[in-house]
Amino acid sequence: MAITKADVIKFLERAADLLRQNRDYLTQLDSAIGDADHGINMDRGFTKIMASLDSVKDKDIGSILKACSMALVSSVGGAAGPLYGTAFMYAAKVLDKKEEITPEELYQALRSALEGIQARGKAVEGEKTMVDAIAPALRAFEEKLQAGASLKEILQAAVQAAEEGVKNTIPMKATKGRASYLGERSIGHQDPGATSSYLLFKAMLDVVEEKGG
Amino acid sequence: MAITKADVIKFLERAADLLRQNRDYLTQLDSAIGDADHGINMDRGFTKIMASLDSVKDKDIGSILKACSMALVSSVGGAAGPLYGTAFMYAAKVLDKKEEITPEELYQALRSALEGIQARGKAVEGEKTMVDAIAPALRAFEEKLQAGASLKEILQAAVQAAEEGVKNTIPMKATKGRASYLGERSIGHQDPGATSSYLLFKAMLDVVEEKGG
Amino acid sequence: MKKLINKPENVVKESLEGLGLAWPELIKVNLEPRYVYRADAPVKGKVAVISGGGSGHEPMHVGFVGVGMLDAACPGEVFTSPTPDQMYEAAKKVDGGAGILFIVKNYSGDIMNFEMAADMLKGEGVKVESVVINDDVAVENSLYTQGRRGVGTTVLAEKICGAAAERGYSLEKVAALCRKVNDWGRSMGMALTPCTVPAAGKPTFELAEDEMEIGIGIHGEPGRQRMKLKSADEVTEMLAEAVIEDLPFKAGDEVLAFVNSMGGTPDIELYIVYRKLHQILESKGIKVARKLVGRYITSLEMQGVSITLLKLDDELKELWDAPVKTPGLRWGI
Amino acid sequence: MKKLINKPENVVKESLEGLGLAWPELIKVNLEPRYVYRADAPVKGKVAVISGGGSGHEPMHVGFVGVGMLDAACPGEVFTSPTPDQMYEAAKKVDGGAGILFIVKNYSGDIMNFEMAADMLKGEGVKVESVVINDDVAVENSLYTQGRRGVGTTVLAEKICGAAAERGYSLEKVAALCRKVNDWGRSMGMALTPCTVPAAGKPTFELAEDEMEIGIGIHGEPGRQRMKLKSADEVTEMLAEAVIEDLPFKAGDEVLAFVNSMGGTPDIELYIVYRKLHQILESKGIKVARKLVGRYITSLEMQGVSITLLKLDDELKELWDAPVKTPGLRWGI
Ligand SMILES: Nc1ncnc2c1ncn2[C@@H]1O[C@H](COP(=O)(O)OP(=O)(O)O)[C@@H](O)[C@H]1O
Ligand SMILES: Nc1ncnc2c1ncn2[C@@H]1O[C@H](COP(=O)(O)OP(=O)(O)O)[C@@H](O)[C@H]1O
Ligand SMILES: [Mg+2]
Ligand SMILES: [Mg+2]
Ligand SMILES: [Mg+2]
Ligand SMILES: [Mg+2]
Repeated sequence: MAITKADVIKFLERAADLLRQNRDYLTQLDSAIGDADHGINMDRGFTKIMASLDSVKDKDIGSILKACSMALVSSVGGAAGPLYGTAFMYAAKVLDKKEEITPEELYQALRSALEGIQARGKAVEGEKTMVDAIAPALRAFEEKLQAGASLKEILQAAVQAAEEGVKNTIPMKATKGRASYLGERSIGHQDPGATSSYLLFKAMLDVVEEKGG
Repeated sequence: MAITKADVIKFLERAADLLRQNRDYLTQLDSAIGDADHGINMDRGFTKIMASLDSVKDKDIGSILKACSMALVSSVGGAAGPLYGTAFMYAAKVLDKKEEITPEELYQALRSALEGIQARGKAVEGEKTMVDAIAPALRAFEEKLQAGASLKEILQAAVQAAEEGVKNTIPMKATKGRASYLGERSIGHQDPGATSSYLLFKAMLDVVEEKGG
Repeated sequence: MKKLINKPENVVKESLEGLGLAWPELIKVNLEPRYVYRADAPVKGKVAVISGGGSGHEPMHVGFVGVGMLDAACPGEVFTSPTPDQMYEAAKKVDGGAGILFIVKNYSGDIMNFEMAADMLKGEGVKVESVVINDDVAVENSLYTQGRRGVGTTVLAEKICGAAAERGYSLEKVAALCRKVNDWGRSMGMALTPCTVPAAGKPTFELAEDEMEIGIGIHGEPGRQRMKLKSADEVTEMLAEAVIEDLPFKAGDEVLAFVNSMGGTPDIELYIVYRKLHQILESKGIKVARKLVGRYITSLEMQGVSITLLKLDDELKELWDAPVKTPGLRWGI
Repeated sequence: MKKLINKPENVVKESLEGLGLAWPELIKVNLEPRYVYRADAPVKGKVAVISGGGSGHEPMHVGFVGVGMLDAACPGEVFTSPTPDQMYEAAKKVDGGAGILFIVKNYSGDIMNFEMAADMLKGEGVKVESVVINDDVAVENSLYTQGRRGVGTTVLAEKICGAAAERGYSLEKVAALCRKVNDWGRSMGMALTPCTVPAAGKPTFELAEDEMEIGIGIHGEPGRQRMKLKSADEVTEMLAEAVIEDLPFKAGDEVLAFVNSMGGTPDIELYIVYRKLHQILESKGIKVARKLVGRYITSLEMQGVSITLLKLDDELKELWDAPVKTPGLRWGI
């Protein structure tokens, strides 16, 4: 089943909703090992995306994601702004000119997004960052994809892996981002960025489940 | 029964004790309608008096009280410093060269002290200041003195009048001193300076009672 | 009580020692009795401007000693007037032969202690003029009371009179100028939180989480009214209206607008208040010709703000702009 | 949350508006995107020095724009790095043709956002150098982590590099100077109380009535250690020792000693800390050649203090003394 432009827009709306609902939760996670703004930052970014959708929603998916990237980069700030902004930019490149995308193309776009995050932030898995949610989610995605699963099954597996990835950040000692200043004291806390990444996967799944695909 | 130099010194010691014991109480009274320092100020002043007694205790009563005045003026600050400093200075003038004093002389000294306070602070009765404790105390003093009462009886009456004077400051609206800035809001609070004046009369009485006079 | 101090009874002394160690090129600190004075005092032929008052309002007054402002400042204990011997000794030290101006805030303690010092000095033939600052519109003015408290205008008077003295104004002229500044200046303050006098160990008053005190004094004295917390714009309106209508400041007037932190309120909030004040003044046709925004007359760590307006003429503008070099206020040199 | 604000989401905007209204002779404020720049920008032929970071640290950075310091500052939301378009637009506005120096504090967000801006500018042929300040000894330095945070030395670097740019140093020389300042500067801070990000509405952390946090970050990030409250002298010793032994500063060195309030700590306490710091340095034969005491890099209303030491040579002393005229730091003009 192909993913339409309308689905992409629904995903962005759902993500904005989820981030709004989890604004305080993400901020609270960030207050334990960071500076108490991650939920506020993400909410501000996706609010900006919503505001800028109108002018691009008739263009191709690549253009829409590029506009999202610009909105994030110019409104989120902090670490999350450049990271998610770069992720959307890299995904947009893969989906340039597309009006519809296949699960395989979605996978390529997500891979590219992760590459963008790692090019920008230089983090690898195990450093207690969003990478620790995204990387396992993409492995699960690829596995299910190759096994010929439905998009819904693929995303269910990805969300579950992301969720586990988030949990796995708890015992980690941060070596990237603001939490790394805490050294040992960062251990025992869940990474806010990994959590927001999980929510983005969740938003994709919600849209697909609602569509009944 | 005459008041000796030793009695004067005992009075100063007893006053220092009482003010130390009531330091927080006076400060708390001052925090309601002033700046929360009256107890601290009085304690600092009488501690300074104690420290300076050694060098003057062999001189006459007038000289001792003059030294007290200097100690108060140069250590208390605020309103209470000049007021009590002037009071001791005026009392000292009356008791110049004396090695012993009669109740009548004590009365003259206290009257002079009150004059000093009023010359310095321009307050009359009813303005919610120390004058409201001292003036009635002196009226009671004079009455008993003229009735031929003992010093102990005289001071008991003075202390009781001072205590009533203190209570009477509660419903007054302050028109002098820091509390006057409060206008109507000064009503309902007891004046700290009147309270410390009462304690000074109490210290005199304690010494006389202890002496068994 | 959470403070970076050693013993409560040493706060003033140690802080003065630190001030002296930090600014040897500008000031000297005398500890017994306590006063801070210009390192190059006495300046021959110059009127010496002296102020003082309780500690805890820093930079006022000790932080305003230096070139173009105060010749000496006499700090009392925290929130307690200094004693006459401090002003007496300070005056003797900085007297350049042209006389002494005492700038005194209108608190009975300050008045009486400065008066005693002035009497002592006059007794020795020193020329002394005292000017009392009483600019706080939060307090009802009345012939029958102590009158208004001296607050924000004090800072402006010290700067302007210091500049005048530096330019060679006579004692009479500096004193007259100081009275003019006092006549033309009005202030009002408010508090979000109380402050704690170190020796007392607990807050001077209490405010609920949703309350503020309007018309607070700089010693944490209760103000005009306790009320529910309002927005910065509403608070600014309340303070500005009371200040403006008191003089009154009128369309066409030029003013110095002074937004002051009580200590704990940070710049980011001060400038939100300044913004609204500026808008209010402009809307009334009052021109902001000069401004001062920051912490200048504080109440320890109290959070809150005060607004002072001073009407300006050419003389005041020129003296305000004149060079000043003190730990707490500096420009032009 | 008790603050003089209107709406949390308008704090930064309204505060910038106030800053612009207060200082029209010095700075201009651009709101979309947000940056503050010298009123006389671009200065032809001069290297433009730009910094930025989250708001809430005022006067740093927006209060340091003016003559002899920053050409522009880019304020993010409170405690949140600014976005690349802010630095990009600011650089375009103040570029005098001699290149741009970005002074960046070492936080991943700041690094990435400034990096993106630099990439955009370089793509258009603008010469950009970035220097990262990482002077906080509270954080273990390691090749395998983000490294140390940028704190107090940032203020000193902005002053010194601003003076150098004003004197006509080339971009390469200003950047090299900035690296030298960073290499020679070390800091550590502590907190008595937390602060509240307006949008969050509650304190970033909690401290019991008898606790303090040593090694706190300027965004309220937890520090090295939470411990029982100690005296000012003990706290000063702890901070000073950590700072001194890190470079290490040695007998015979000349230093700039910088005692900074986290925002809510008043002058009277700062000078108690300065006193002890000065005594410690003297006892080790380290000469205090310059000092800075006050609120310069803050964390909103947080109570606490930080100590920064900067080793000085003749060049740094001369540039430190050079005239500066900004809302937050001013002398010589
Ligand atoms: N170098 C990095 N690589 C990947 N993710 C990072 C990196 N640095 C930070 N992050 C992520 O960003 C999150 C914090 O984002 P946010 O709070 O918005 O920014 P800031 O730390 O600047 O306040 C962290 O929880 C972490 O997941
Ligand atoms: N003008 C005055 N005449 C008489 N007593 C006064 C006057 N002004 C103040 N007082 C007394 O001084 C007391 C306050 O003393 P204190 O707290 O030590 O000084 P301050 O008000 O300067 O802090 C008041 O309670 C009042 O009794
Ligand atoms: Mg964060
Ligand atoms: Mg008092
Ligand atoms: Mg007092
Ligand atoms: Mg942040």
